[in-house]
Amino acid sequence: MREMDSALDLQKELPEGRVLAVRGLTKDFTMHLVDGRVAHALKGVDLEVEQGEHVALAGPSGAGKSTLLRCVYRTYLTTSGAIGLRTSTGAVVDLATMPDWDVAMLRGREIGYVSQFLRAEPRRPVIEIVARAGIARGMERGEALDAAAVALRRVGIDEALWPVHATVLSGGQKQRVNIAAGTISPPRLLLLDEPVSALDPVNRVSVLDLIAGLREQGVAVLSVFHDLEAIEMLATRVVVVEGGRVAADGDPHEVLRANHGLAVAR
Amino acid sequence: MTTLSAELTERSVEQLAGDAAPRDIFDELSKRAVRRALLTAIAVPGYQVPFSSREMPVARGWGSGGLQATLALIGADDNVKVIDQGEDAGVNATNLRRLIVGNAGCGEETETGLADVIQSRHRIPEEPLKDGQTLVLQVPVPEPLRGVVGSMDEQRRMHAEGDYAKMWVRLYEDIVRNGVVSHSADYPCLVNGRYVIAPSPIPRFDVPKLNDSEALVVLSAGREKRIYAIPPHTRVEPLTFEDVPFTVEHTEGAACVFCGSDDTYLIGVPEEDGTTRWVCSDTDWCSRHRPDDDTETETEGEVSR
Amino acid sequence: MSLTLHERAQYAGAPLASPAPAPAWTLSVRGLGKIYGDTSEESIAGTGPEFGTAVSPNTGAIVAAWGVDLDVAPGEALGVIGESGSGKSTVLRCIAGDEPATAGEMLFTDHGGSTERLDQLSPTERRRMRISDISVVYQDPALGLTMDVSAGGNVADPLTAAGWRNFGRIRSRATELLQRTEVPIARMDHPVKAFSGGMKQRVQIAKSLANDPSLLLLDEPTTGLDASVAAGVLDLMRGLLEETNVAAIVVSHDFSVIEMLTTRVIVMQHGRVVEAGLTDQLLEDPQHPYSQQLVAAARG
Amino acid sequence: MTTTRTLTYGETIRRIGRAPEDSQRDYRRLIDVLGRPSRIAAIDTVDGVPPVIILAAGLADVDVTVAVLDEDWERPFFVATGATRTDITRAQHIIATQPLTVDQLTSLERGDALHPERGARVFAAVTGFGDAVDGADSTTLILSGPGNDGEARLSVDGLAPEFFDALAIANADFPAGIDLVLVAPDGRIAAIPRSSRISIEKPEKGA
Amino acid sequence: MGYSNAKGGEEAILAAEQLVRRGREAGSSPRLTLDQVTERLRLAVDRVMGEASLWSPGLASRAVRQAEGDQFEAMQLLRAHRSTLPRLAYSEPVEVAELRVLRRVSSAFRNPPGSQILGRTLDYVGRLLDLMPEQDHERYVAELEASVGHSHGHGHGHSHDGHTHGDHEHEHRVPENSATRDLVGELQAVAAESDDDRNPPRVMDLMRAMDLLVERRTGEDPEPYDVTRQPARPGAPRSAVLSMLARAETGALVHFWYKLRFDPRSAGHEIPGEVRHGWLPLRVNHPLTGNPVQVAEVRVTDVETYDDLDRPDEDRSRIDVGYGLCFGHNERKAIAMAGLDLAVHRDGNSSEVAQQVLITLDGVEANGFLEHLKLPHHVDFRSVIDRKQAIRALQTGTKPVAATDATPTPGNETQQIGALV
Repeated sequence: MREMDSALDLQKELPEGRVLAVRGLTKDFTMHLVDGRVAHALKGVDLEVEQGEHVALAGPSGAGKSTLLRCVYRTYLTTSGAIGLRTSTGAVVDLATMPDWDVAMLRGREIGYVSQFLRAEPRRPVIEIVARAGIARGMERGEALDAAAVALRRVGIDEALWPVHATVLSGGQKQRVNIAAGTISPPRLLLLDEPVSALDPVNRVSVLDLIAGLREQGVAVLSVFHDLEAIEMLATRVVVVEGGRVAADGDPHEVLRANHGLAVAR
Repeated sequence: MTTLSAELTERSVEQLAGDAAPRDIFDELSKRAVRRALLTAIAVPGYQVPFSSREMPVARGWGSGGLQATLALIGADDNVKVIDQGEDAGVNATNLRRLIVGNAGCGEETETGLADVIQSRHRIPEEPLKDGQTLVLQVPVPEPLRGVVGSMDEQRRMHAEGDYAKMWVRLYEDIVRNGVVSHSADYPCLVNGRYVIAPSPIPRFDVPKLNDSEALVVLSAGREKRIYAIPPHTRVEPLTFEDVPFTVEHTEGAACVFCGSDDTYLIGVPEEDGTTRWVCSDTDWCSRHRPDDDTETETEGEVSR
Repeated sequence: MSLTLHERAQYAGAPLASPAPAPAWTLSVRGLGKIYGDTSEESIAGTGPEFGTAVSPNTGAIVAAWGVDLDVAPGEALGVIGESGSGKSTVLRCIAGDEPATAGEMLFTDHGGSTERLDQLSPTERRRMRISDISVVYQDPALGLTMDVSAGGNVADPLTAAGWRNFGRIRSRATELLQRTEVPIARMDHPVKAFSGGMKQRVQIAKSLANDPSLLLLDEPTTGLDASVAAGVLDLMRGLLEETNVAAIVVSHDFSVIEMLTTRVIVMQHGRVVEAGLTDQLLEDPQHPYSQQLVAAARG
Repeated sequence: MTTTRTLTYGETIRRIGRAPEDSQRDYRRLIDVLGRPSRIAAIDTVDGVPPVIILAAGLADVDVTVAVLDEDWERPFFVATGATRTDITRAQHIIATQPLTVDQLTSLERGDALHPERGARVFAAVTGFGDAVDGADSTTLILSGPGNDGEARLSVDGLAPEFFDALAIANADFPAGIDLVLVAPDGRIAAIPRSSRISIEKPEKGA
Repeated sequence: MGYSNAKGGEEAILAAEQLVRRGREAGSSPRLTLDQVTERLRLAVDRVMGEASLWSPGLASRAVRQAEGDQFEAMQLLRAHRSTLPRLAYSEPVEVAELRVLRRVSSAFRNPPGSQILGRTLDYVGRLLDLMPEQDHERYVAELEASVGHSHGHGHGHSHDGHTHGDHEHEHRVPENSATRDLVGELQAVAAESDDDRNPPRVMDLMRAMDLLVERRTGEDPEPYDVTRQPARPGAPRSAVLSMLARAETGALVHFWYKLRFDPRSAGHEIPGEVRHGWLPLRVNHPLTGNPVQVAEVRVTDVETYDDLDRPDEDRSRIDVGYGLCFGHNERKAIAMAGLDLAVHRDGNSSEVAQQVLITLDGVEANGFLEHLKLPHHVDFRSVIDRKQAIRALQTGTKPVAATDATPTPGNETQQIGALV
């Protein structure tokens, strides 16, 4: 088990303007219920995201893209390495080793996470789900409800659906509700895991515009898209992940061309 | 703990316990046991002090506790007044009085103001008591929590911790169900802001007389072997919610047929024709507040001494 | 089994170096233990997850819980999950004061900021805490309510214990709380023994909130209720936890309850804490074999 | 403040033991002052025997445990009353012809919330009740609680203020506590039940 | 000869019986005459009649004497004797309002209609042991006679039912204390005039007039449940409860009533409206004419008691009534009966209280079962030992002893328990 990076180095890794600095991130899964075998999902990843930058992770499915996002969001425990975050207060923290309670508080305030894997809360009206995200950001209840209305309109969720329980919505609608919740107010760091995969073309375009707009507001975005077109449209950098490692990191056009072999699931 | 009693061979019991008075029904040392218990009762107002209650020539439940307290207090130069349901001439009061006078050789009195020790069952005299007087109330059930919780250990814990929430819940339920607190006599009271007591089955009418009283009030339960007290000038409040005033027994328009009083505790005497004749329960007070020209009953003036 | 970088104190129940600095915990528990029978050191050995039993081979004593650490902050709900016999309810009863702990320190800070060592309080003081500082909602309503007393009367109990002496105000506070927990006001004066299981839990919840406690302990609040009733009670509970700043500990064997109400959770097996983590992390990335077993059973 | 004993042993014994009518009269005065803290009454004295012994003797018998803190009067007291002797920390009645020290006071049995009746009863001899001309050895107590309409004052000579501070502490967690009976040489008595709240009136001139 | 040996047993029993018979006659004092039992131990006689549920002072006094004062034995003797008597007829229902009162007091009202009639009672007599030397007895009786002055005639003096002139009380006027004279009103300490019809109005009528009572009358008049013909079981009607209470053992009734006072549900206590002791006429239909003819008078005690209904499920504006009636002068039994009649009514006639009242309070049954423990149980005990040894064998890991070859108990022939000769 590598000596844990002291917070001090992270300080160096996270100069002003840089929001996220992943250093030597590895993630293993030990499946006791099978026979205790170990799957090495990430084998040492280094990655940064600056303020206002949109880094898109590309690569074949199963390469560890979603795993990386979940380690950043701390849904997965990091096996080794550090996930440095410079918060809006300028403090530098390591999301990998931070105590649970602090992570819970920080997530609410600073990190947006939109993923199709998120299970919608049972028996919760749409407006309530989005407003909860606002409250977690620190808004008062009234303010949060207003912000939720704005966010929902922005992703084209009709007012008639607001009191409806999210669980009964279609995949696309749920995804848009998640996006509304994740972006109710510009988070410090936005994690997007296939945010538009289930959307029809019209909604897809409006969501992509929304994401693009966030970047201009200084939000650091780390995303996973299978949709190359979206990557080209949004990403300021593309990181190709293969076999749990970073295979390429650079300008979207160059990287995509060089890795045209990327299978793109339409 | 060695005892020197071994040196007492030559001293007869009499010197120790005083000469057995010919009519003695309660030995001197038992009086001292009651006195010691009463000292604690006065020092811890409202706490039921356990004491070595002994059987008396009256049955348990008929005033054996009150008798022991009175006999422990009364002296030959005292006057005793004994009433039952407010009456000196009640058969039970008469029996107790002659036992006390017989034993203590004290004077007997029916006028409340002239009595040093007043033993009573279920009533507090109408005449306000004075400094130096002692009221002894006979108590059938000393434990106010008996109807609230069954376990005696839990009752003791509630008293020890001053945790009377369950009692208040009963009052709440009572009001909710009946619109009024339906607890009649023996209304639970808070003494000195600390202990809830059963004031003995006096009517609610008498409960306010216990508050800030000039006299010492001694409550003695012979059968259940508990004695407790309310020292003079001690706060005694009936348990009621702030916004549910404590009401006393009152019948509109009822007045005593003998003395005309309408602000003393009256009892209804049913007539054959279905009407009710109201009379004072405190017979002595009543006899002293009659209009002089009351012709209906010839007042024989001097009351028997 | 290779331990991740996070072989930190939270894993395998080793005590944290010091209470996490960040928040002023409502409750901080260190080394909580409860042994039924011979409470000497000898009883500990041979018990715990590694030995698959809580019964001490040496002394036959039952080490229901040992070395349990947990913290819960105001406004947060901490989950405690494990199968029956794991010691989760024992931990809750020791915190509630229903049972004296054999070992451990319990530091309690109410929302006024005053701090007490619960494990050093006398039974009398412990009972006084239960009036307006720590409330419990029991799985069996009979433990939390007086069955012959009305719903309103049961809510009035902690109010009168806290010194409320105005009937009107008590009644309106009881009405407000019962309305908040969706108990039909028309029935507030009926004895609770006539209420359904779900309704009894709602009365219990109303009673538990009567004096704005700093810590709310929920012992399997919806176990034994049929699904739709349980759902209603859970929604109510979720709403209340979000509205108030109360710290809560939710004991359950049911992951859906834990997932819905809590942000963090500890997993207990044979009296020990085998894992602690964020609720979503435990569901998505359980570390300890037993945790994986529980998640697999719950999630399939 | 022990009187030099000029009485024969037998005579002393006879004088200590109170006749029923005497102990009854003493008792009525005792509960008068116990029921009204700060009130002063008087019991009939007996030549040659300190009144504190007389008052306590009237309440003593084999069923009460007593500690007499006075070598001279200890044996006669027990012979006269048949009371059960025990040490100060377990006695129900303590008879002190000399001022009790604070340590002695704090060592007394105070009972507890479940058994207040186990709290000790102290019969303490004092030199007087605020009679000293210059008030030198006098402590004025402010008493409130049951028996008093508001506050009442009681001046006690012969017991140090620290004693009363200790008493206030001993009686702080009412209903546990100690009841104090004060007896002056001329037979005057006063009492401070544990239900009374005690504070000491600071003398105006200096410490 | 064994406790259970056929032949030997008979000899032992006969020997024991001889001891009992000779014991009864031993001693220097003269034989107790039946009149002495009825006159000097009249309350013992009354109590046995009540508990044997057979009105016959003569037979009851025989039972008390034969039982040497043992209450349970006397009750057993009278009950067994009762079984030898054929039941010839059923009396007409007795109207308790016709009770000719010897004594009648009310706790609920100071001046009940018809006034308090104190009559003969120990209630206010100093309960002190009378240490008067025997030789002063003559003089004491003479003084008693003198103080009576005129003595009332009293009609029902026929001796067979044990009443002699001693039953009346001398005039005891209330003290001339004017303050109380007019207010106590008509307190009559005098016994009811035996011949004029002492029949004061019922307090029940007064209570009905005040419309405070729970209405328990159902309009029908069902045949009373006869507990001697049909054993009473929980759920039985009130008449079964009342008759079981009437036959119950006084001590059991008192203790069961007292026990209920400590249960929060019944902590409060009822207030007797009327306690009466007096004579009730007994009528049967004449076999020829068919109209009722009075054949006897029975002395009874009856009590009507009122309770303030204070339970959540009860109508708090109403008062409930309990009733108890038993043979002879036994006020504590009648008061307890009335209280338990109420308790059964309030808890329901198949409640736990009802079961205990119906099943556990009969003296003959309870004592019989208790004393049956003296019967030989060695067969069952042997079996108990056998199981203990089997379990012990398992605990100590010794070879499990097969049931059949269990080692017999030490000294396996039954112990010799000869009658105490």
